[in-house]
Amino acid sequence: MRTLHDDEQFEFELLADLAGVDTGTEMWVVYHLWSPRSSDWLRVVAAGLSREDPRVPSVTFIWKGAEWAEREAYDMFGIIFEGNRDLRRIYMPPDYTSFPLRKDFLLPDDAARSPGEGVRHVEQTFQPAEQLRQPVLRRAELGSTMPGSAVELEAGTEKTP
Amino acid sequence: MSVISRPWNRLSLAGKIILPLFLLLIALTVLLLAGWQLGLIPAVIELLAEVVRSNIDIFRFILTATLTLLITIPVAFVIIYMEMKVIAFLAGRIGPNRVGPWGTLSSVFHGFKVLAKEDFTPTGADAAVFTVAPIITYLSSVLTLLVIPFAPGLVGLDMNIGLLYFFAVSGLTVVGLLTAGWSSFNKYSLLGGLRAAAQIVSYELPLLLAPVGIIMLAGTLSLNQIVIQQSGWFWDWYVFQQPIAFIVFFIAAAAEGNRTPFDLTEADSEIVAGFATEYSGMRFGFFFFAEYVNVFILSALTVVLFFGGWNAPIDPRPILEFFRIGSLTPAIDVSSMGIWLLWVLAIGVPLLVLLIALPLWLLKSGWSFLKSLVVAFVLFNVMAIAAVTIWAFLSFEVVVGLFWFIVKTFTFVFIFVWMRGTLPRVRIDQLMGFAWKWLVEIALLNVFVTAGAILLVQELARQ
Amino acid sequence: MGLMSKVPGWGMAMGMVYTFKRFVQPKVTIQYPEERQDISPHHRGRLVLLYDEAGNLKCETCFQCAMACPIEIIDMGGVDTKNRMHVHWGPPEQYAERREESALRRSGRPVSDKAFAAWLPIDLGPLERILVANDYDPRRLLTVLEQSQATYGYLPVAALQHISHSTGAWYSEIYGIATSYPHLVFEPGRVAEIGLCRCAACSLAGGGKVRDALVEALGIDVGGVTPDGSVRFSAADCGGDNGGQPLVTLDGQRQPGMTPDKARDLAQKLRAKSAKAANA
Amino acid sequence: MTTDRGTVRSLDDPNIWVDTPATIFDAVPPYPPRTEREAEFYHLRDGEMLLNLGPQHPSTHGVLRIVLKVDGERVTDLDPVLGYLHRGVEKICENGDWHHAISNCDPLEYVASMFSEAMPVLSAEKLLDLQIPRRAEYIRVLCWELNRIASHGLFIGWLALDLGGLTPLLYGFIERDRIVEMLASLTGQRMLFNYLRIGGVNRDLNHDFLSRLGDWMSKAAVELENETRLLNENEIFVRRTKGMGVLDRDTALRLCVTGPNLRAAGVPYDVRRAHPYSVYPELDFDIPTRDTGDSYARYLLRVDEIRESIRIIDQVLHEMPDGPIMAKIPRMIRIPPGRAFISVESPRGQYSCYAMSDGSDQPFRLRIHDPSYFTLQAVGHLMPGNLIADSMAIMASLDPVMGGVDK
Repeated sequence: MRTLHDDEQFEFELLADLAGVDTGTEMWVVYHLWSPRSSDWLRVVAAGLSREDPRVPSVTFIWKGAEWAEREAYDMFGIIFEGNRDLRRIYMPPDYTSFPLRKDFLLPDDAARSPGEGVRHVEQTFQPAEQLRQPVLRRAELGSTMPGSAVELEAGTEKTP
Repeated sequence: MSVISRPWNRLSLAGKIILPLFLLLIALTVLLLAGWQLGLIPAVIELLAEVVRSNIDIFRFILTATLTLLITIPVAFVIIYMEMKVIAFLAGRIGPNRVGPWGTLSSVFHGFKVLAKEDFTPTGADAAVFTVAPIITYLSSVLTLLVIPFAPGLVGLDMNIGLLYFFAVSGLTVVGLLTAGWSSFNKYSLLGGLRAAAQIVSYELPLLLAPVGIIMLAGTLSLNQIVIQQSGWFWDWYVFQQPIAFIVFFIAAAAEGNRTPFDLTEADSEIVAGFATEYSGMRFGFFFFAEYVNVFILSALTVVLFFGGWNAPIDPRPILEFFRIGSLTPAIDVSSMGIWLLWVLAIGVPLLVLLIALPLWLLKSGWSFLKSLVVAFVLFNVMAIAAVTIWAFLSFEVVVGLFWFIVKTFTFVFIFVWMRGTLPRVRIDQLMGFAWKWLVEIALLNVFVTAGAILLVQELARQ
Repeated sequence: MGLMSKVPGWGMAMGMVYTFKRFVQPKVTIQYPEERQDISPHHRGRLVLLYDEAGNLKCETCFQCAMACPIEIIDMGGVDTKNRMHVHWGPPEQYAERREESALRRSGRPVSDKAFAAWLPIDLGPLERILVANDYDPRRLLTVLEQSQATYGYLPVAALQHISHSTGAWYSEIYGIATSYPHLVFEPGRVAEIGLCRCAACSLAGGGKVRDALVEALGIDVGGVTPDGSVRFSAADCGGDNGGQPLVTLDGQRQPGMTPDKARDLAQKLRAKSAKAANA
Repeated sequence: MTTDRGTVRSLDDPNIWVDTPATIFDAVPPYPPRTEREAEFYHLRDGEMLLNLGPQHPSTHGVLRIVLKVDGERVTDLDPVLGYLHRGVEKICENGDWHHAISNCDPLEYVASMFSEAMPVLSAEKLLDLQIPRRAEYIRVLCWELNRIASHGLFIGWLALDLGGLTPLLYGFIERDRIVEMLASLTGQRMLFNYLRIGGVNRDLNHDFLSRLGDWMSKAAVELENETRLLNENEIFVRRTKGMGVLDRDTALRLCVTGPNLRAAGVPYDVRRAHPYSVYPELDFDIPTRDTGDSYARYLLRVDEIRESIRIIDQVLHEMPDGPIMAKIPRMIRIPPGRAFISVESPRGQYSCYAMSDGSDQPFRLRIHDPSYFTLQAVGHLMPGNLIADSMAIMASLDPVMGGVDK
């Protein structure tokens, strides 16, 4: 990818599209590259990704704009892009575990059943460095100087999903 | 007890209200009659009159204060309606025209709507401060009306430190906005409140410095005197002697009243509704009215300081001498007519109405006689009112003054609203920069220039 | 113009002048009820049923449009060509109906869980025979419901849905009819019924206290069924001759001398009996 | 009635206590941070505050929630939260046949829906490699350009509104209403046209449309001048937008921003010229570019683009051939299996679609690339460092449409 981008001979500076595709048997990631000067374009297909654990190196180091496209591919297909700093769900609610655009995704039963049953649970566990881990200040701890509002909120306990 | 309680809860809600009131009424009349007989009531009235006579000016202040409070309501309604209409016309649409003729009642119904809406206090809000904030803002902008001279005799309290009182009281609005912003426990309103404080404080300075030139020229702080000194033709007004001060004052006034292009405090595209985000119902109504009363007061002050308050642009007296017309006030002394007045009212009015009705009925064949009578009566009323106003205009000095004052003030209100319709909003740091880097310097420069000019004039006068 | 535009306020002034020009120009608002906008004849905004020259409706409910609609918003009902059977296309009522099986629960009336055993597969043979006997006629719903209650002992949800599907009557119609007749029951098994008379005489005689005791014991108010479907609490009527005591009936028989705590024991006994029967 | 408890009695069931909104809707998510970026964002240094530019904020163009990390008035970091308008259009298109896809793609870019409607149409035609009649091509270009003018007119209104000016928005809407009413007389709908068909267009030009187009064209240029005179030299507007949200050439390319925002950064890249489709090669129009790349440049560029579009409409009207408007295709089309990537120059950038067909009448995969998606991402990189007031101006100048972002 880097050669395509930087090499003057190719000069594909513009990432037109980054699409995830589920072909029933395997997963693809399809990149379309355009060069702003000439009118030729290129389609790069990263095929053959296994359906259980589709992993692809991320292109955010070249195109910073691909970050969200990869987030969407992860959200819809579960394709994990190594190197993408911010790979979380972009459309679906954070505690949604199934991947809607996969071929084996059945809309009626997923909508009815509570999330997570029957579809492999892909959750990226990320343990931030220690100093980032200190509990986030909740409203009660803000030292509410308001005498009137005795808001008895449980202090600082995070509700895990 | 069950006998009384049973029919009570069967009473409808309205019944529950009217029944006790009715009983109260009866009790009061009985009390009044008894008192009257025993000579108690006249004594009480006498006592009251005595108290009032002893400290007259306190009662005068209370009277004027309540009067100004009452005046602001219709003034605010008129300005709200005017703003809605003018912005609509600027934008190529018609604006409210459904409620009342040409939509005039729409602002009145805004008032009712604001009264009817639920007055909600958000959970975390500090209730006491939350309630007091709008009151401070409203009062501080309304109390300044006391000092403004509407017409020759018509001024609340002609303090000799009028201008100082004006700025002192209008400085209170900052307190109201800040407390509103802080107490409604909402990040947006906090931002709004802080912006309001920063903006108004930093524009207070040019607002105060601009009239200093006029004070030097006029020599007094009392607004009444300032207006009197501007009497005569329109070139006697201070705006021609202090043009720069006028421009600075006008811009600072726009910022003071949170009007575009400086309406940062409730910039709806950035911080939802600024300090008034969490307010609803009558509390929001106070903010809503305070803003429009502020516009009225600031334009009134501009008119008083720079455009000669209630002085007419042309001085009628020399023209009258030229045409040798005596004093114009027709001397119909109504009170001396005595019985004739009764006759005029009893017969004259129906006669006139009939007089108008006949041609209508004859010409308009389609109309029944009753309909033409009704139309005639309406026409008669219109003519009568016109006659009375013209008569009042000619005979009383106050009416003339009031007319010119209203005309001038509403041209300035129109300009404020016109600016609101056209100009985009200024960013907070540009706003502050503009105030400190430009306005304050120009105002100071103007003060020195005026001082120099006055000394120069005195020097020339002495030679 | 180049020079003048250097003056700081000039751009804004020109803007103000332009808005003032618009201030005096004619306005574009169209007063809707009085003036109407000239909508072009080709506007597809209005779904209009066409009539042919003879005056009868061109649409013969062939459902072409409903089938082709990509977002399935066309919900059509009508009578078939031979004017015999009511036909119906589209999701039964709105989307909400489709998710919530029973209109009864959606209607907000407290109903016992047993009534919602989702799609207990009952054999529809006898129901089919009843429907044929009534010629799938939605106008004879009441007879169909009574006959099906006679055969199944109660009105299972699956039966109601089959009736709705075959006769074309909507869910809410069927539930409306079924719930308005007291003898049509949704809960399988014997449902004990406690009746309490609420007339002025009974209330004065202490009926209010008995009612509170029963409500607290059964957990439901008058006209409801306990969640486990064992007891129904209905309103009875003594017709005035209650002999100084509030009238309480158990499955129709009068229970003399009913005091609040006696009523509570009765209710608890009934619930216990049905609970025993349930897990037996 | 002020409830000092954090919870209130719920309406449906009295004995359930529900958190009051003030306690639920907090900018800090209840779950632990999942990625490094999220942890770093939600870690507040002193003096900073999380501000929720909530889903129903007056100046987000559609339903978008941005969590701003604000230090006083200055925005230090921001994290847009999407998904409030997500309807799963791609999934629905896969379940319906190709004709359904057209009306499903309409609300994607609802401000200029003729472009998002062209996605399934052009990709199907490319897969079928169908030659559609020239008159249909010309009508399509006409509709595209009209839609572009309407969308840019609205953009000017929104930008002015976000900066506080009230009337430019209404002038923009008056202008847009004339065009939209004209398109309604042609296509039947005011906003979501559903007018293009695979192989041509739905209905031919009619007299009503042409008469309205005639009198609109006569005073189009004059209207445009008036419209922009209000804003072009306005000191406050200029000071608020010049030098704001500068997007220079290579950051724009790295952020995959396309369309007017890229051209404002100095890259003369327009899909109509770079990858010509339908009859654009035969029309002569030039691509306006600016090189400063700030909000003011983007505003001026879109005004120039309106002028270009008016020129294009002129040429299209003069050279409109007559003939059929629909190619002959079977009623139930089976798209031959294959993959096609087509793109269109929409008012917000390169609107492209990667369509795969497996031979059945339903599209196998219809990946829609929406320019506003990447513009919104660029907003994420431009805003830190400016004031809150400016963040609105920058977002308005980049002009994302939420329908396309939350497909």
